[in-house]
Amino acid sequence: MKLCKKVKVVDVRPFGQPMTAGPEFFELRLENPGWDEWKPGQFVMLRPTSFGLEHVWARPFSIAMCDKQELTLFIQRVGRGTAHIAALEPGDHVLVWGPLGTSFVQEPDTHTLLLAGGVGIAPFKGYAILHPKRDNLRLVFAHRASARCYPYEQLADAVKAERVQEEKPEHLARVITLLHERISQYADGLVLACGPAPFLTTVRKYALEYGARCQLSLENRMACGVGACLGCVTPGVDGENRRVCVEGPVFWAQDIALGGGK
Amino acid sequence: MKLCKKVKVVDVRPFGQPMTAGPEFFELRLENPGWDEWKPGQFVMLRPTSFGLEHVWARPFSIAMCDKQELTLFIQRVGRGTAHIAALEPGDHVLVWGPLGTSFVQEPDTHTLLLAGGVGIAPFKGYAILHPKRDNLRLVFAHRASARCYPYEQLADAVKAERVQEEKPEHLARVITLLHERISQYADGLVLACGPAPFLTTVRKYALEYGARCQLSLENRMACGVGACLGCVTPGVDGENRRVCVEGPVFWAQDIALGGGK
Amino acid sequence: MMDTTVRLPGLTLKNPVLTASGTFGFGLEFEDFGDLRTLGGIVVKGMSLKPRQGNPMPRVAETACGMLNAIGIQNPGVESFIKNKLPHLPWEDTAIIANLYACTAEEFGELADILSAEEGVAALEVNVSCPNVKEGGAAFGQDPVQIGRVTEAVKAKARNKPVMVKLSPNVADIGVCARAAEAGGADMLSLINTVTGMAVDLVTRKPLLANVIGGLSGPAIKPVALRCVHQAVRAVKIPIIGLGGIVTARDALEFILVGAHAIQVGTANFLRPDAAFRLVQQLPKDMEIIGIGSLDELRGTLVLPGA
Amino acid sequence: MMDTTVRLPGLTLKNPVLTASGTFGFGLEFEDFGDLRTLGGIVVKGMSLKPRQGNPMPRVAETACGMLNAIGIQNPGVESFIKNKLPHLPWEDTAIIANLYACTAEEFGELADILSAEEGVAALEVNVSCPNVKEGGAAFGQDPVQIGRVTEAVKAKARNKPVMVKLSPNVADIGVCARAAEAGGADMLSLINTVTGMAVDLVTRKPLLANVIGGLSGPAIKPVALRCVHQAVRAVKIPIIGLGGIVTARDALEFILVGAHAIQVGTANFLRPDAAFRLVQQLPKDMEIIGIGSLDELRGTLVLPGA
Ligand SMILES: Cc1cc2nc3c(=O)[nH]c(=O)nc-3n(C[C@H](O)[C@H](O)[C@H](O)COP(=O)(O)OP(=O)(O)OC[C@H]3O[C@@H](n4cnc5c(N)ncnc54)[C@H](O)[C@@H]3O)c2cc1C
Ligand SMILES: Cc1cc2nc3c(=O)[nH]c(=O)nc-3n(C[C@H](O)[C@H](O)[C@H](O)COP(=O)(O)OP(=O)(O)OC[C@H]3O[C@@H](n4cnc5c(N)ncnc54)[C@H](O)[C@@H]3O)c2cc1C
Ligand SMILES: Cc1cc2nc3c(=O)[nH]c(=O)nc-3n(C[C@H](O)[C@H](O)[C@H](O)COP(=O)(O)O)c2cc1C
Ligand SMILES: Cc1cc2nc3c(=O)[nH]c(=O)nc-3n(C[C@H](O)[C@H](O)[C@H](O)COP(=O)(O)O)c2cc1C
Ligand code: FES
Ligand code: FES
Repeated sequence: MKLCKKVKVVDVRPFGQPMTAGPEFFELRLENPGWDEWKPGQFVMLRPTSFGLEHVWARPFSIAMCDKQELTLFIQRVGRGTAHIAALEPGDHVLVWGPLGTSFVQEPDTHTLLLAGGVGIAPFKGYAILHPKRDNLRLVFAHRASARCYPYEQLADAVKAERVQEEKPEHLARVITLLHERISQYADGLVLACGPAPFLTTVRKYALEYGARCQLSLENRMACGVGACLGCVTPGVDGENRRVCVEGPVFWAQDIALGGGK
Repeated sequence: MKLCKKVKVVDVRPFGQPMTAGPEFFELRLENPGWDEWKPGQFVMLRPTSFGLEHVWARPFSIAMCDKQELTLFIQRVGRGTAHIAALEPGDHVLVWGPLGTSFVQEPDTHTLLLAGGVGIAPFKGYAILHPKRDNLRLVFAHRASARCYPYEQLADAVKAERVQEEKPEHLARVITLLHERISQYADGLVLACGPAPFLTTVRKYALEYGARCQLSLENRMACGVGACLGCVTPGVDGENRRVCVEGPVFWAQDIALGGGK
Repeated sequence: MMDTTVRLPGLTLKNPVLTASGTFGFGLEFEDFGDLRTLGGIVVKGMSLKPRQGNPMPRVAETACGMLNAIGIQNPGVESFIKNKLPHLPWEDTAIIANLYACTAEEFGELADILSAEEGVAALEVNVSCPNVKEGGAAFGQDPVQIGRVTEAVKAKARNKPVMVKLSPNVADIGVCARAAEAGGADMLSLINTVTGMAVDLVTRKPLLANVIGGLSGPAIKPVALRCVHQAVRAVKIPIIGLGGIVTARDALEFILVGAHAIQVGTANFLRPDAAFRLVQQLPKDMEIIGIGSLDELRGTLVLPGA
Repeated sequence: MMDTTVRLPGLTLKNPVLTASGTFGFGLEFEDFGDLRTLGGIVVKGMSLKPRQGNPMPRVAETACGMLNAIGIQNPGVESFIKNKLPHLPWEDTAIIANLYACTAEEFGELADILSAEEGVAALEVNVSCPNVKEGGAAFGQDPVQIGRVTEAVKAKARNKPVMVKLSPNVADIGVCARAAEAGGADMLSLINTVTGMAVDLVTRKPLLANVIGGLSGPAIKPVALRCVHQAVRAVKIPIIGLGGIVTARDALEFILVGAHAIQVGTANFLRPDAAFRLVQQLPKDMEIIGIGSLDELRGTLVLPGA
């Protein structure tokens, strides 16, 4: 059961930056909207009051964690919409609907590789916390901004983790090499990835190559978040479009045809 | 010289109501935008950042007072624009341009009657403070909401003042009677009025009837505030339109033809 | 109790609030956010004879107080709708209106034939105005002669189901199009469909829609929609259903003031998924605030200058 | 130094930023807010042979991300412009463009004759598209034949002054109108004028404009404007000046990406009176950010799918 609720902002905590208004990377803590259940990989649509009529869409964000008290998101400010969100203050109200979409599989006894690109690390926070056998998890984190800008340390404390920074375009090769090497070691395991489209395309390629069972979480632009507008679709390998907000955001790598469109 | 400046909100002080966010009547105190001079009756265009692109117009407000430190406005929340303004907090930034338009004449030795309807009391605060012979001033204040919602007491401390409340439509007659009576006593004085259009129409009628020299401050809808859009005009008695933002907002009563349009 | 019933030719709505085609899926997507049976009606996603995958991605973009879309009528086809969607919809309680999309008058007739045989379909809305798809809609919607022909073709096969023709605002004279649909036998009109628009990305130097051009919707176009409804109301005698940028109950009442019989909620469903349900709840309250006891007291009472 | 010069037929602008007619008065109203000489040009308020008082009040209304106006070309008449405004404008430094409004081709010719004799007038913009005034503009702007005739009439009397025809978006096919103006001899086109719209007040039950219908402008219509410029660029060979909803330098660059040679800033002048001056300042900075050294590197480089 999805809920659409007005909830209070508990805190806006910038990551790795001074506590100024409008941070670039931040954790947004909200009152729990009263959900019965949720699963890591699912997302919410979020709309601050300050959107007014100027922004007709809410914005989708992965659920980083949700407990009885609080729903936590991890957000990077990239444009006008996330700028409004970054300017939120405790006590402000936002509209949230969710939990939405599919989630990452959890197989406690399978060796599971978590591949996160940038803010794509968000869903893995809850995934790691809620996983019954964390020893079976390993995180690879590829990032551009300083690692302190992301909740990487929190995760590195919980699971085996390594990271690779892509400060310049030349560093891309080492990201790809690391992805290749790790995925090759998980041919009989589970590979779960979340990050920008080119990152996912690379992961998919190696996963299919090594026959690893692999799930990808996509981040297409969304208008409704509930399957109504058909604006977020991604083509399946069968040529049929899949709605990322309902049939995804988490897909089995072999089901979808990545690389087309933006 | 008019200036367009981003200034800081010093305070938002509700009148006669609990100190809650989004009050209906409030005093807005801003940093002085760095003006050389201004005159009571002039106004500013004000635009809070939160207007974004949704509101393409700033909003006009009479200058209640301006000293070296601060510019003070007195505002009633009536719609979406003033709701944004009512939600301002100290430290927020607003864009202000002014001082704009014409001002009320000041003739220290002439008996001067100030007629204020509702928030039309705003310009008379500065007028009274800056007047060298306050004994020559008399204020009549007609209002709907409780007198505590307006800066009436402040003014009543400074000049001879009386007020009449129009709580119900039936009370309109007593407002009109009082206006009639007072204006008739100022046939050889000066009558200055600011308030809603019907209020000004009544004032104009009696002022012309008794031959009192009379100025009226109009509150037409404004897009630009600087004389460019021709959206704020009011017809003169000669049939030629006058821009309220440049040739007004303060007009000599005999020059303009009130009563047409909204 | 406020009376919000709307009586249209062959169609009675419990309230004037319909959801607009393409913005409310098949209705079922919104079941968690409100009771579908409280809506006056649901206009489902545009459908064609055969399934369509629609246009390439990206096909939506946000703009100031609005959005562009070039979905290209992705839909599972009319048969799948009848088999997989209609049975799950509360059609006994709420008017389910099918939105027909085709590229020829003949195909429109075929669609009407299939859909009008369904008990669960309360009315047919004819999309002659989709500006997104090069092969069809646009041409129809901008040409009064084609509008007339398509309307006739649909009416000929519509059995007892009322037919509503949906007009495009991308014309020089909406009155001419409205009269063409009326002359073709339309029972009512709905307007407006989206306004043709475009957006670009300075960095990639590409259009934000793969289709380049798309349809603008949302609050940005409300003034255009009100103007079109105003003009159409004066051009024809049949009832008009107004849409375009409606978010609040007050917006809805503005369209009724201008003369609309009912309204549709489109892009507002993206602002929040309970938008249409909330509008239904708020409507009687706002009617009370403006002092009317029924929609008839308001409908078309716009006071024109000099009148 | 970033090169922002724009070379147009018979007209060189130091930068592509003009102010749009009716939104910047006669320029002098903005002297306190910036140096008029920094602007690429100023298109002054529309003017007619005789003074006009314009439409009754109210004649402006704010809408979502936009506004409606039905000013009705209030202006002091062409003679008064020449005598009382032009001498005070910095026409040696900044292109002063006269905006012509008339109701017949003959009157347009007369206006052109008078204005083209003035050294201080750099170009003529022909307003065939004003949707506000019943007696003229609308009919012209929606009829390609009339657009052609008016253009010819103005060109015949324009001496050496370049003529720019301003097109209305309220047509089914802007390309046809663009070609009509080109065929009539226009040196360039400017588009778009406002989109016809309407707003009402639920409480008074009156239209918000005394004229009932007005012209929609501002960010709300930017997608419509970009689409029209895109279509016009493909329809004609003459340069196009884009406008409609431009607020920021990035907005301006979007129009140039789509193929415009220069742009005009309209409603943004109401958002803040220094908007046009700020846009001029910001333009080279944003050009640097997106990595171009001149506008020519960007102009018309929009990458279309499949191209
Ligand atoms: C299922 C899902 C989960 C997501 N989870 C997170 C998360 O946990 N944390 C986080 O910071 N972000 C997440 N995103 C991305 C986030 O939704 C976008 O960054 C945000 O919507 C941008 O809004 P904006 O108005 O600031 O950007 P805009 O001004 O709209 O755009 C700025 C730039 O961002 C790009 N952009 C816009 N929307 C998206 C989008 N949906 N995906 C990718 N790029 C986009 C635009 O093309 C443009 O280049 C997620 C997206 C999806 C679909
Ligand atoms: C020169 C001048 C000085 C003013 N001084 C003050 C002042 O000192 N304090 C103060 O509170 N207000 C003042 N006003 C009025 C103030 O500008 C409006 O109340 C405000 O613009 C309304 O904005 P809104 O978005 O909240 O209302 P909207 O949502 O735009 O409208 C709400 C209601 O207010 C009406 N309205 C809108 N604009 C105006 C307007 N300009 N004048 C009258 N009614 C309007 C509308 O018709 C509508 O009924 C002044 C106006 C002018 C022109
Ligand atoms: C994403 C999207 C998809 C749409 N699909 C259809 C459709 O399939 N058939 C149709 O007739 N109209 C379609 N429309 C147009 C809407 O029904 C409506 O006419 C338009 O959006 C204006 O209303 P609004 O401003 O309230 O959204 C679509 C609109 C949007 C935004
Ligand atoms: C108040 C106002 C007055 C206008 N007057 C004229 C005019 O006299 N002549 C003209 O050609 N266009 C006129 N326009 C149209 C603008 O020049 C411009 O084409 C339109 O507003 C779209 O641009 P924008 O969205 O940047 O404002 C006027 C627009 C406004 C808002
Ligand atoms: S975002 Fe609307 S269908 Fe996915
Ligand atoms: S508000 Fe624009 S001319 Fe007065």
